Amino acid sequence: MTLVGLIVIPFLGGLLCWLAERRGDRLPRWIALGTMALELLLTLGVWLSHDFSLPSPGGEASTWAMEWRVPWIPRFGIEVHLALDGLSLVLIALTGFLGMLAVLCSWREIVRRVGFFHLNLLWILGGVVGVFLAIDLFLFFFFWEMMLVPMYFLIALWGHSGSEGRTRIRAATKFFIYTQASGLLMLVSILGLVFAHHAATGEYSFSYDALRDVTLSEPVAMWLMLGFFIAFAVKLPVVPLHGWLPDAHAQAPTAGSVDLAGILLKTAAYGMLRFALPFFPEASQAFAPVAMALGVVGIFYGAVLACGQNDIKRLVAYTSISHMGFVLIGIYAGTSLALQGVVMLMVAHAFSAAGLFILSGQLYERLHTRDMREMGGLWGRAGGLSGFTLCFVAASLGLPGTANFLGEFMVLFGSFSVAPWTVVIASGGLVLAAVYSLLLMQRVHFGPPKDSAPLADLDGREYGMLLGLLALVLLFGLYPQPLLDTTGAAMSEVQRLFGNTELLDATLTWEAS
Amino acid sequence: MNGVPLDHALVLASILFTLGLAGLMIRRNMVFVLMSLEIMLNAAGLAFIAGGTAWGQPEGQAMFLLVITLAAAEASVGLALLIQLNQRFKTLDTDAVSRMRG
Amino acid sequence: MTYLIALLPLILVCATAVAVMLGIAWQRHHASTVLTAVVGLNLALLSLVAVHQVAPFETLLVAVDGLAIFGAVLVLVSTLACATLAHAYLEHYRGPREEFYLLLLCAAAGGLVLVSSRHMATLFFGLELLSMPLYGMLAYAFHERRSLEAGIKYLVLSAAATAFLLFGMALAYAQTGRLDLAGLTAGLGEGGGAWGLAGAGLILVGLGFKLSLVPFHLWTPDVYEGGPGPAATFLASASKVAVVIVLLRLVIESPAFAHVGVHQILAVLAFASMLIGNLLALTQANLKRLLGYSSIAHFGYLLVALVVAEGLAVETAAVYLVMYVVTTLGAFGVVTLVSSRDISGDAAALHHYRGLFWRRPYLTAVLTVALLSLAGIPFTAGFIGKFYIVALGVEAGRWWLVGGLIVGSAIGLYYYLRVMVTLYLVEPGMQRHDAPHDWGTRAGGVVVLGLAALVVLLGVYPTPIIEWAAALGVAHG
Amino acid sequence: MEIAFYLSGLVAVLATLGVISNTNPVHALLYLIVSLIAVALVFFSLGAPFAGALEIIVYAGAIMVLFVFVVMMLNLGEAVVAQERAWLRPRTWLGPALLAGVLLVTLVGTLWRGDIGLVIEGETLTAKAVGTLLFGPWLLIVELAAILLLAALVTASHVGRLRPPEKPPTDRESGARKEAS
Amino acid sequence: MSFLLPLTFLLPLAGTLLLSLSRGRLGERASAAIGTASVGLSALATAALIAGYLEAPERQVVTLWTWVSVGDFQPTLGLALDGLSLTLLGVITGVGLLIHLFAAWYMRGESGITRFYAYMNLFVFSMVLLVLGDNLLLLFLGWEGVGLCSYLLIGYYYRTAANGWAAFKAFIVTRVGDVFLAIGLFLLFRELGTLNIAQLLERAPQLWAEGAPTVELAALLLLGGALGKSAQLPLHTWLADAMAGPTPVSALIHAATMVTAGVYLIARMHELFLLAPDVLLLTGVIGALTLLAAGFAALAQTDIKRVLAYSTMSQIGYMFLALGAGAFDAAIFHLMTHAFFKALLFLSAGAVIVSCHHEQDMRRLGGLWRKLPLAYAGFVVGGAALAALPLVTAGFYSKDEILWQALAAGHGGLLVAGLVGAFLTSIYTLRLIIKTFHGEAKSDNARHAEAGQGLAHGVPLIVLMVLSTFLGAWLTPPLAGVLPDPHEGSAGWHTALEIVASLVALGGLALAAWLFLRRRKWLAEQTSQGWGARLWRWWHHAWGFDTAYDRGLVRPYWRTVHALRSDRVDGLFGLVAIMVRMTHLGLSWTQTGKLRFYGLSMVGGATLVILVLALVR
Repeated sequence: MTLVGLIVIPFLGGLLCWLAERRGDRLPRWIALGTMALELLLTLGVWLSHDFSLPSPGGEASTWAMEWRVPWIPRFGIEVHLALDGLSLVLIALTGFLGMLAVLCSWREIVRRVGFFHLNLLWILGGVVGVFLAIDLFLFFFFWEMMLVPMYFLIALWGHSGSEGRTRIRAATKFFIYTQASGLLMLVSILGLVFAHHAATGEYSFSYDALRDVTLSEPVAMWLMLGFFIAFAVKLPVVPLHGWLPDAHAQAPTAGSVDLAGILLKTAAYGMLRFALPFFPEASQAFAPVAMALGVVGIFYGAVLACGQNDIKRLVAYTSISHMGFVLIGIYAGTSLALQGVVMLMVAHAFSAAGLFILSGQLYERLHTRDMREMGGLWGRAGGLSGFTLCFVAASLGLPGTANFLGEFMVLFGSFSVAPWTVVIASGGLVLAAVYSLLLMQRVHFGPPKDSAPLADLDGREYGMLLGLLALVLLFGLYPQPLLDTTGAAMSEVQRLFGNTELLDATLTWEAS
Repeated sequence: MNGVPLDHALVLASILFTLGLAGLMIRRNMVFVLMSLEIMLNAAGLAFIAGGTAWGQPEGQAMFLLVITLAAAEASVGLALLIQLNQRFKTLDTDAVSRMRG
Repeated sequence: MTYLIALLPLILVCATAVAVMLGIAWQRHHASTVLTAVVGLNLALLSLVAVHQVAPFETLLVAVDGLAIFGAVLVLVSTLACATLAHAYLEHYRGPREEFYLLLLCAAAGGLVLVSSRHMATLFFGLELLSMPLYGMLAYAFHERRSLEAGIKYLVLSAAATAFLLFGMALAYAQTGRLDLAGLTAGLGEGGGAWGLAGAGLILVGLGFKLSLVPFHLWTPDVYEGGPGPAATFLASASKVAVVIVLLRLVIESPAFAHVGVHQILAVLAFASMLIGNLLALTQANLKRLLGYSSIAHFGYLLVALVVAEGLAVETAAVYLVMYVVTTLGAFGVVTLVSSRDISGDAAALHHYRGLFWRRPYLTAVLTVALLSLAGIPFTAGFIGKFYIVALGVEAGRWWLVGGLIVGSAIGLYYYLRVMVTLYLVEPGMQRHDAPHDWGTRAGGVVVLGLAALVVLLGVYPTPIIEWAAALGVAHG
Repeated sequence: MEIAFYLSGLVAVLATLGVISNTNPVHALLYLIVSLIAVALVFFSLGAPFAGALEIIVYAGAIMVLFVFVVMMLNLGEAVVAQERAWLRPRTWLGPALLAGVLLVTLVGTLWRGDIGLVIEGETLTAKAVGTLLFGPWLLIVELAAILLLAALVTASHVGRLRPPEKPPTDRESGARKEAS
Repeated sequence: MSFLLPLTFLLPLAGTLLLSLSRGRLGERASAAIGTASVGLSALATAALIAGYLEAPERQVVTLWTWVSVGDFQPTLGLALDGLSLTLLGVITGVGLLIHLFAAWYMRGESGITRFYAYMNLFVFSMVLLVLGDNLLLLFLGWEGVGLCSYLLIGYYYRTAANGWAAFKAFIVTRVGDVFLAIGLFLLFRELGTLNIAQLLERAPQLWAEGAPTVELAALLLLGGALGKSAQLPLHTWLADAMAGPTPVSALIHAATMVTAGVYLIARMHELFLLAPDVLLLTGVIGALTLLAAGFAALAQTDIKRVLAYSTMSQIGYMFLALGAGAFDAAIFHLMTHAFFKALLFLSAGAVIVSCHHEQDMRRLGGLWRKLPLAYAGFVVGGAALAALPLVTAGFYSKDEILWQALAAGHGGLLVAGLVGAFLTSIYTLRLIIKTFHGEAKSDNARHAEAGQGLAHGVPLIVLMVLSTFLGAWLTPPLAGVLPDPHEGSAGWHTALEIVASLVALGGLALAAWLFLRRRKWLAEQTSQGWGARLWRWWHHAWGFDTAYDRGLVRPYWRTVHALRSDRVDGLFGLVAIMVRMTHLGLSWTQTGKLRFYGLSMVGGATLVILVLALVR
């Protein structure tokens, strides 16, 4: 029931917020904050009370730490089947934490229709938690698509109205259409899998375990895998399917950007780890070179475009694309080190991107612009804000000591043994990461000030949020082992299913080159 | 060979039907449009009669009866609308009722 | 006796119609007319329980079986919703109001006949009985130009479609000498024969027109826009349901059309309807027109079931119909309620709805849910429907149709979202078409809220409907 | 009998052509009546005298009289004829006519190809047979026809009103309502 | 004793945290006190460690905790202390302390002192971690950390955009080297399954024969990292621009410590390099080339700090040369002495600059030796050491050791390059002193120079002066057992070389004196026209590397950025949207509202249906 609670809490909290709107603006905020805090506490409680260490050696026994299932649509063997392992736990905890941040960072920013705003915010989070918990594919898809709606509203109604008045709606629509249409592809793939299972056993089932064992012919597996991949690739996002992301980020309110970058993108990586790889190990392996190549392209494309942006939030958005390129490489490298690195990088990116978006939001509150050409020389004016920007920029460029460094390097270390050339090229992205990150510093905080009046310094709420984030970035950068131990079992399961065969004969060993 | 081949009767019906269709597509005057509809329904009736007599069954004629009923009902409603059209638009031009488009 | 029980719903509806007529003749009274109509429809709905006991029951003309009962439920529910909505809508109409219910009941009777028809005569007459009152309903507010225009367009084109249908029937009849579907099927045999095929094609044209499939769709937006709210609602729900059911019988249950060519044509029509319907709606600024275009696309989706015509097809069609009807009723219901203040032109332009949320949050929530459902987003009934269609397409390997559905829904999202976000945008302080303040406690409001709740409920827990539909699928598959 | 069929068929076609090409509504109506009577003759020749009689009585009689009545009521005069002539340009009718031609060719082609060799002997099918059918197994349809006619009647009577209903509520009134809400 | 080791970096870290979390509440003095004290305590801890080590020279390892543990990947937060790291540790904390102290004088009255000291402490922290890390990942942490601090401190005067860009450049260029280092790490980990330095060095010879391609490649990649950090060809361009930072920063980071990290890395991994003789030779060649190239560039500079910057490159070139010759201990020895005298030179330059109201163009200075005696003394002593004045300077001993080792290892080419370099060094050093301190004061700033006062100003200069003399050369790094023993050679040859080297250095000084004191006019003419001017400009721009990089890499990159900035790939999807819209418009056109047209469409559709049915049998 805890699992149901995890999903239901945000939804109920959201409704409460809406109802509480009549009693003023503060109540919804506190309710939302409390809800997310409860979610986080519940998750931490689960973490403390369960053992996430390696699964039983047989491997066949259930790898879930908690499980909950009831029939839902018996006609197709669809169940409400929730399960939790280390990976989902970590991501849910992340959701809870970033949810709190999202509530906090909109404390001042959102002043219109506060209750409805928090309804949407919490429903997104509820949907995301659902995605992380559902292992019935129908249910997974259900949450996968459902969470788009409140996100759409968040961007369309509370977004920043760019230059022309309607761009936020355009951005929201673009986001929605990209993800929904690709989601349908995934639905097609899911159904293909289900019918293949039906053909083999005569039973309909959407259950994870049943579908994982379906044997498919090679081309069919490839096509179905592509369906999953495209859906996840849009969400991750993988170049060239990334078009929605910069727009959505740039126009979304801070809380929306935080959630988008921090959690929503992670659902895609989660999906790949949980579904795409275990369901189609052979096809995924055959596809791995392409996926890795796409990852490399993403790294560079995102980085180059980040350099060209004038809008600070767009810049951060493109950096997300670049970072997710590393995630993609790590996922398809499939060694346990790389996979653990992926988890690490996901968590780290959630923190650093959230930090940067919160900072952008705070800059926007102070300067009423996101255009970096209007900024410059803020170091002396913005007080602690600049210092924090520096820290998060450093995290974003993968400075050792931050969790991002560990994530990226574990991915690269882990992938090097299977795809050395990919890693070598991808490492070039580290330089570009430095370029765009420092460019941000340079353009915003360095240079001659445009105005000498000091800006409002960070207040306690802002300072606390950023310091908390930073502390986590450093904590996971220096002492990540609890996190890694939590996800270790889940990742080794993925690795067992996916990565045991010899990968990529084509990759050249050094001796041969 | 004694009697009319069924396909000849059906060809006749087809010709009448297509003529009615042509009228429907060509004429702008609502009166003519309604007349064309009557022609088409009549042609369908003819086809039923032909089928019915060919098979020696009364069903064809029964269907024809239904068609006539429909034609009458349709004509009455159509003409009522026509009168209303004339009253409101002061014309019988069907192109006049094209305010809704796009 | 069985015969009478089997036809009880039809008899009750007709009797109600007569009662309403007598009431009008005696003394006009809006409320009691509505009451009569609603009571009659509810009785008819209840009588379906009795019908269920005797089903399946067949005569030469009608087959009262599971499919018929299913269709009857949908038709009656739609009619009930229309009647309640009409009550809200006609409240402020100064002309005679009562005839509308009479026509509505007649049309419902036509729908009931159509869903149980197993004979060309009942098919034809049911269809006409459905359409004829609709001419009147659409042109009901004939002093309003759009309404008159809608009536005229629908009359002429529908009559032409009927002519096609009849000619097609005549050709099929000439080939086989049979008019009942079973006989027709037997007579046509495997190959079908040239006349039979041509007949089938023409029948398809006639029915395709009623379902507004591309390329017989052009009338749809105009008629939806022009017709008064309740009439358009009926046209979009009950009328389409009945036609789909009859097409289902023609194509699946007694495959009079078991021919490669027919299926190919259906596939092409489905594909074209999905894409063109959605494309047409893209920048539409009138909500009713938009819903019209959207219905074109939706019947394109639904047609996939008929194209596949095996396996899950009947089940899919049934589930989709339920989801579609509930959703459409909700959407049109809101439009009708919003327009009900003032019958001179329905409030259908999008700008009428700007910022509706901040004035009528619950009403807007209903419309939002309906739009989401039309777009096929989870948590709504529409998602289950779309899920079924995709499942069917995948099962049958109809990849083109699945692709069309995906592309179509992607395009569709654009305009559904556009409408949806309009509802929430800031109040511009402009003209306000608005539902009456107490709409929520009126019958129409309750119906609309109930529909929205149903949409969500079915989206979350569709099992009852699915089981019902699965039973139909077993019986008629 | 065959001669009668072909001759009256020819008449029907020619008269119908007259209907759709004539510019004067009254003349067109007369052509239509001719066409209907010709079709009635075809019915006779095919051995369906009951249908033929009905065709003349109901179609050529009742329905057409309705048309004539309306046309006279609307008093469509010379202006209409000129208008119709202006509308009937080749540019207007050529396309649709061609399309109709194609449809016709297709239909006729299909009919030729799929000929099943049935021949209409001209055996008379009496009204009795039809009546037995209608009031036997088809009774339901007859009842439905009644409802259909009722609907048509109501529609026609409602739509045919020449006096528009009273004005909708005035703005002042609705404004007051708004304030109340 | 093991608690002392973490203290060496925890104290500066504590300083950083204290300073950065103070949110601007600390005053100038408090900041300086905290900043200096933390390093001072760290230096004390180091002193204790040195004392302990001299007593019992054993390798100490302190593992704080396992950083990451995934399969084989088990890097720890572990510190290893041996003679090599101890030497570096001493330099870092010792010189660091002096520079911190000096900075208290130098930075007085500047805004953001707290920030400055926070960065400086962070730097010391990172640098200490770099040298203490017992695995390459931790080393990399320090490696990147010092890079960041370097970036921050170069861009310390953020109001001038150019400083920011200089910092940017420094970070990016070193980052390029870092990427090589990172790839080297990947490769080493894949091949050897560990990142622990001791284990690596133990396993490497077991796995690879000398000259095996893999080990050559690994060494090459490490070398790439070292080149970037130590500003060697071809990644040297950032160092001269890095002089935009405050002068103490240049002294600490860009002369004494950070830039020598490359030398440390290679010395630390020397066993790997010994397995890769080709790469080792390449190291020496690069060192030699840098030595010469930077020497010539230093000749043509006009900015005091840029002269020193090129001189630093050149001296590090010496160290690389030594590494290339296999004289690791000589390299480290030179590293140490270089840290002393170069820090001295920079601090003296800082004293001059502050005294002359931030004037650092030599053409606008001059005649300062009377006004700024302490700075002058610093320059003279430091310059002498730099030019390796025989016997009395620390620089002489270390440089001599390098040259001797090159000879002993049989690298004649390197030896010649070293001698030529020494000659050049003498010339530009003397030029620097003459131009700055002698002749006429050439600007108001120089005429109104005010000598620095106070302990913070004096003590560091004097201490460093002492260390730059032969006294400094007495501090022999305890490298025995850590690094391979120096080459043996005949003492006779050694003496001969010492004499030659001394003559070269003196000859250079003499030539410089003659040129810059006697033939100043002639020189000015030669360098202002014709080939002379071109050569001069070429040297002034340090052989045009910047321009080449700018044209070859930077501009194309920005062109790419501009070409792509509107996201062309997304634009392709935009095309789809446009197509959809066009189709929509086209289809909307069919909604004419005209009844006849609707009929037409219906008939058309019907015709098609019939036709298809007739054709498809």
